[in-house]
Amino acid sequence: PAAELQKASLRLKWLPQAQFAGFYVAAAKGYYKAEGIDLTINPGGPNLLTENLVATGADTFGLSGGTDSVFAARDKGLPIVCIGVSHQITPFIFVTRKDGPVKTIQDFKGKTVTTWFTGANHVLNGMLAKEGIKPDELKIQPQQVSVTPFVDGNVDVITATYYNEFYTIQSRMPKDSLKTFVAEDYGITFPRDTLIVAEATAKEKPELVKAFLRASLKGWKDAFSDPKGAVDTVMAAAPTLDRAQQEFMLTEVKRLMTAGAASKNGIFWIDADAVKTAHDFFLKYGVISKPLDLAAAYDASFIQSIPAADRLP
Amino acid sequence: MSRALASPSLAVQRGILGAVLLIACWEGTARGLHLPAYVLPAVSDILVGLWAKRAILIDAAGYTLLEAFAGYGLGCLIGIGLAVAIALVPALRSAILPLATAINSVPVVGYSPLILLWFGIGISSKIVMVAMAVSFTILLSMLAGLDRVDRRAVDLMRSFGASRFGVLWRLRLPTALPLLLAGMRVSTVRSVIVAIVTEMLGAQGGLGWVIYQAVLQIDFVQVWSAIFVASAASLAFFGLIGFLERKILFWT
Amino acid sequence: MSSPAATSLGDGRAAPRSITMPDSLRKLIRLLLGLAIAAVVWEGAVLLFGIRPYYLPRLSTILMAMAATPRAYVDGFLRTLAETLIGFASGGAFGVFMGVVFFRVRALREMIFPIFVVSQTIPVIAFGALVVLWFGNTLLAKAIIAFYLTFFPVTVNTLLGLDTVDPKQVALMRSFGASNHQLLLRLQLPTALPQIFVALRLAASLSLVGAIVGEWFGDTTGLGVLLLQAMFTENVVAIWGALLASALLGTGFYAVVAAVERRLVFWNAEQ
Amino acid sequence: MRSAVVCEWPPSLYKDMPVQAARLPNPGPTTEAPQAQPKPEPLLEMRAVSKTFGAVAALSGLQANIAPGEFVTVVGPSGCGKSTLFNIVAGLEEPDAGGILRFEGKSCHAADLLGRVSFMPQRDLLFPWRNVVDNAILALEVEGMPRDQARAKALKMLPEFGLAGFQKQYPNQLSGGMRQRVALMRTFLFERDLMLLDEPFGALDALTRAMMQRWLLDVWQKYRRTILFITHDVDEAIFLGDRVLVMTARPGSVKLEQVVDLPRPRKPAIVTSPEFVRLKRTLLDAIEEESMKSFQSSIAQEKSQ
Amino acid sequence: MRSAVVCEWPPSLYKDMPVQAARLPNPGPTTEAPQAQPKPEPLLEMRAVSKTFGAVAALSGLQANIAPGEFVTVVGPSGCGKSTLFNIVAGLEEPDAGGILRFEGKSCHAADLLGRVSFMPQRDLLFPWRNVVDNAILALEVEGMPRDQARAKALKMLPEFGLAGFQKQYPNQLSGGMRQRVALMRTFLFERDLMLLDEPFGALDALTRAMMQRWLLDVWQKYRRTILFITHDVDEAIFLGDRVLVMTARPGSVKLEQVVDLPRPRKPAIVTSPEFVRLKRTLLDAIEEESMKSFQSSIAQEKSQ
Ligand SMILES: Nc1ncnc2c1ncn2[C@@H]1O[C@H](COP(=O)(O)OP(=O)(O)OP(=O)(O)O)[C@@H](O)[C@H]1O
Ligand SMILES: Nc1ncnc2c1ncn2[C@@H]1O[C@H](COP(=O)(O)OP(=O)(O)OP(=O)(O)O)[C@@H](O)[C@H]1O
Ligand SMILES: [Mg+2]
Ligand SMILES: [Mg+2]
Repeated sequence: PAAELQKASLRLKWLPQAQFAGFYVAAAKGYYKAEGIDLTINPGGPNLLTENLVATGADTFGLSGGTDSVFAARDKGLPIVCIGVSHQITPFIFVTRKDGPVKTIQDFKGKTVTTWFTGANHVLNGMLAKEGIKPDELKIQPQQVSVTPFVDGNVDVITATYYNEFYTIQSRMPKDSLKTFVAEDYGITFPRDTLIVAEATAKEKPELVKAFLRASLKGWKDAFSDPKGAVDTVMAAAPTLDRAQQEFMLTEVKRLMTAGAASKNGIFWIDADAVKTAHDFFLKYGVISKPLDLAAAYDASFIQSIPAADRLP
Repeated sequence: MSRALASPSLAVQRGILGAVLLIACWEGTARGLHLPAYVLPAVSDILVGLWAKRAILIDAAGYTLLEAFAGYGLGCLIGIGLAVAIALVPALRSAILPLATAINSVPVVGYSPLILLWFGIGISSKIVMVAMAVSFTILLSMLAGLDRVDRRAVDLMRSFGASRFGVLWRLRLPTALPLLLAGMRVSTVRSVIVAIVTEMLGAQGGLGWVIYQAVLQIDFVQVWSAIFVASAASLAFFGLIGFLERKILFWT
Repeated sequence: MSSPAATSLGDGRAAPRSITMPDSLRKLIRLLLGLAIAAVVWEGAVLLFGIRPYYLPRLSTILMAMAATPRAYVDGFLRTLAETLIGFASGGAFGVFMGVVFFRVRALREMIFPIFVVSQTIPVIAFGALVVLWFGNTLLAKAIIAFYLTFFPVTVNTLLGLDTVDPKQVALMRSFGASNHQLLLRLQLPTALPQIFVALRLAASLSLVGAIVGEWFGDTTGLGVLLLQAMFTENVVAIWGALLASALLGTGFYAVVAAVERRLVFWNAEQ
Repeated sequence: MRSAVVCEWPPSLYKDMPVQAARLPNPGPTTEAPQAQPKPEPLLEMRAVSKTFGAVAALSGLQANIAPGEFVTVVGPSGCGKSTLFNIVAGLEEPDAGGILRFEGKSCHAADLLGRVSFMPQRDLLFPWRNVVDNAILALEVEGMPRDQARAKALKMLPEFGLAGFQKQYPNQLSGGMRQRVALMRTFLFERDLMLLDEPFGALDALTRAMMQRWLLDVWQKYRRTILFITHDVDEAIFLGDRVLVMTARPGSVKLEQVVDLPRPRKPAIVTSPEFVRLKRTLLDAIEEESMKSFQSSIAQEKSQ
Repeated sequence: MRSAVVCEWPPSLYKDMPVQAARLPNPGPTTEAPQAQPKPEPLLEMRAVSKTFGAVAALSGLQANIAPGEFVTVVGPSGCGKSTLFNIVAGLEEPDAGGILRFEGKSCHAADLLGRVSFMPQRDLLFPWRNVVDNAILALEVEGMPRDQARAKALKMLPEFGLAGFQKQYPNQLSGGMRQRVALMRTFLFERDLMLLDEPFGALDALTRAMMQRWLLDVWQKYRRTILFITHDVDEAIFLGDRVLVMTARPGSVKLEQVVDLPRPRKPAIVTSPEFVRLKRTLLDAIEEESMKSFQSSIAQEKSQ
């Protein structure tokens, strides 16, 4: 009965799109209600920080930037805990023209590279560091909302997410004219799209957190098994989206969410090794000021408490 | 607005009293309720942060003001130019005015996606946005000023044998100045805000960019420091044009 | 006085009673004709000059895209309209109220008015996140941003308008034995009304800006959401769709405020 | 109806015939020729009235009596304090300490006079958002009379003021003369024994003005209110007044009280009659002496700025 | 310097003595009393001049001649087309086809007169951003004279216009009478044979106005330009003019041409002289007949709106 439903909200990191399909499917199919949660999905936006909204209690759950933003928030003393990781591998890739001057990462030197300073820059820095290149050896610029400068040849290397910009680029340039650089090829993984709750929630309402995870998992599994239906659900929330792009997005997101440790342990798995590697890297490059208590920041107990069968895609 | 600000010393004292009370309330709330910085930092913390990051903030303010000035200048030129063109060739009025009104009926921020896509996230998109925001106000105030001219004064000039251009130069432009300058004064604050708002959607520098970065780094003291600087920059710009206005319009 | 002036969107600033039916009809026809010409020019220019759809899509493409998902635009339009109206109404009322308070109590005016001025130099978007933090993802949060942008010009103009009251008229009223209350209602507010409406017309545009910007802070429906979404998926057609919708909202709201002004401030028309 | 009004107005301005008091019931006192009767107790008495604004002495030791039903005109150089005098009598300003003000036989403060005299300022000061009737009933509304009742009362008076059929017009649709008549009607409707008219025709052109003067005499002769009337125009002062007060240059006081012993009703042609011209000569001499003073002092002041 | 000016101005208004023509060289024609000599060829001739604005006929078949050096005043009811007449003579409006306009003996279009007569509109229309001198030289600047030269010329004329020492003042620092003198100076500096003054003193109070009238006669007597002068005030028309044109109600034409055979220089006291009063009577009768017409037609029009 409705009276027993517990009110809660999920703050996304961006506006409704297939990147968040599982949550929308779970809500549409009543999985949250079945778990006793009356969930409101709040989209994000530019200049909104999920960590902040969750820490202050404005929202119960959050799908925030990634491991990097969780570290930064903990470093600043925001009382949040990560309860699951969505994208197991780095969603960013660096794209260049096949027939262009950049053949290897060493060729980045002296070239114009654009990237976002919202997390992707750390990936770039990490890859450069592995290759022994200093950031000031190339021209790193903030990246536009548009891929046009790259398409027009004014930029040598551009940052893209597998699921969004890469699609736009491919739709405006011949597919086989592109060459990509992938972080994992350089031994780096920055898991992103982290699920977070306030410390107080984790401590006082563990059942709520588990219920939320259970329902979300069901939603995502449904989304993966019926992508067309899932895109329908998303587009009901945001009807002006481009269907083909959303279907592409869901395919890519599925790949990111089920890659790596998730293939064995299931969706939202927290890969402690990957987290530790990322933490050490951020510490080394001064993104965070001091070592963090990783066990406190990443609480895998909630996701682990769910039977493996329910987690596996 | 300027009249309300430029009052005798009792008014100034009261103004200072008001400001002090506001700051005291803010400081008291933040400290008394132990609000974390990400909810509301104390004024003293903001000022300390401002001082610590002054180099960055001054750079950013310079960048933003550059955009605002350039866009403001461009917007004024466009607005004045169109108004003068309409004054010299009245047939243009029915062509330009409806178009300008239609363009202006969409809030400026609505254009930001298009402008960012067309002009990139560099300085040019900010300049274009500011120019768009400013030019319409200037066009309207300049036109109102030019139209305000006394018909009889125009007749007087014509009776002296003055040409259309002579009437414009010696009579209509000076007549339009008070309204034009009032429009220019109001547009100053707007130009800075539009520059900052556009920066937040994508930029390579400036106060909006600093605010955006600070939000991502969860550095709310810096967010507020940048807001303080933005506010001070706007006030300075406003004051500058207000000062010029009083200098130029000695006769009013 | 009999025929409602609200039907005319044109620039006729004549007193309402002079608007006859054929007159407003002619204006409507002229308006529609103007729109039709603009549409043809748009469509023709894109085809003729081969403008890349990335810069300017054909009008028909945009309209078709809008027609494909009418609900999104209708819902967005209504939601933004609601936020705009709430912000406008509350901002307007508060603005007039503060104007009267500042006019009556000089000390308050001198203490608080400068703070109002400074507050207007703060870019809304900078503390939009705070508003969401404090008021959540509600309609109220957007309306508050619209309110914030709206009240100040109204306060300033109310004050300006009240300041222009002729002391001779005040003396006349006092010689009739009028109380302060009668003075305010029968003389001062009516005198300030033209100025107040100048600000309200401005506020009509500003409250829409506030609503759209407010929607950038994590909202589900609204023209601002449509704009933002289109921008970050580089969907130029959708950007233009949202732009056209907000143009319609902006122009329509402005026209309504202007029509109300013509009706209420009829005496100012011929001066 | 409409064409009838055109004939009715102006009723007798150019016919030079006596006003027929029988045409409408006469609500005012019925004294037919106040200057011919023994003077009753003054309605308004001022003695040693002075008024200083900061460093500027506007009035100094002014003394004057106004009898009930009298039409007194006031002339004097610009800036001599005429409006200040009116503001005091209307209750808007207090005179300096020491001045004595008696109204209806009782000594009083200026503020006591608020709402007790009907005051018409120099400009018509009509409210542009009120139509003719609503402007006329402004004072009645302030007094608290219900609108309907006030309107009914005003409507009855419209024809006399040459405004029949114009009740729904707004001020911006009226000519200067008509606006002035609306303002006068507003003053008349505020039924007080003393009316103060501060250059009511100053803004009108000379011809409209002449017509309004004759019409005012016409109306006054019917209602017989006491009128104190400021003007710059000597012809106007003589043509209208029972008595002309000439004021000195600033600080103002009464320089000359000239009784105008021209018979009433006065015809327009009277302005070229020998008695009129003689009075005009006397007054012009007095005024010129004063205005020369104030003119030179103002030039000296301008130069020293 | 400064106190000297106070004595110099007003130079002879109250002294009733003849103007000493020797005081300054006289640049105008030297005819001493134009109306006494055989009439020279007219400077301006108008025949059958009409002007229609849409449905409104402002002028209809107007005919008049103005002799060189003559001071002609024009009176007529409000709205009878006086300003329209001036606009035509100033070249600002073309008369309807059929009207004949001759200036300096040559037939011409109205537009040909642009820049050939000096025109002073009713209000002073000083530019608030120009000081006294720069306002005065406006017309010279438009003509193309270098500023320095124009200023030097204007500075020499200041004392005569009672403006010595005021050259740097801005209009908002001047009294109404002074502003009017600056406007007159601007008109005088635009040296054309014919001057058109459209109610130049209409906005002044009666006393300042009287002073300005006498001063204008003084200046005119020295420069002897031809003047066409509109006024509402019959006293003013007689006091100033060699000839008074009374216009009919709209559509305007000349109803009466009254030669004023009063000797010059005229003293202020002349307004009460029997000849003056006789002229006034004649003119008033003519005007009243006309203004009655225009008044009634305007009421009829207002009613029919
Ligand atoms: N409230 C005031 N404060 C200061 N000075 C004042 C005030 N009211 C009037 N005065 C001064 O008092 C003098 C007399 O003014 P007042 O208006 O009574 O003159 P007036 O005779 O009515 O002049 P006018 O004929 O021009 O209307 C003037 O010098 C004026 O500047
Ligand atoms: N440009 C115009 N368009 C239409 N009608 C006009 C125009 N100029 C003047 N009129 C009309 O022509 C008539 C004469 O106007 P004009 O200004 O010449 O009168 P006037 O004698 O100068 O009046 P006043 O004494 O009030 O100044 C008026 O009825 C006026 O409304
Ligand atoms: Mg006065
Ligand atoms: Mg005129």
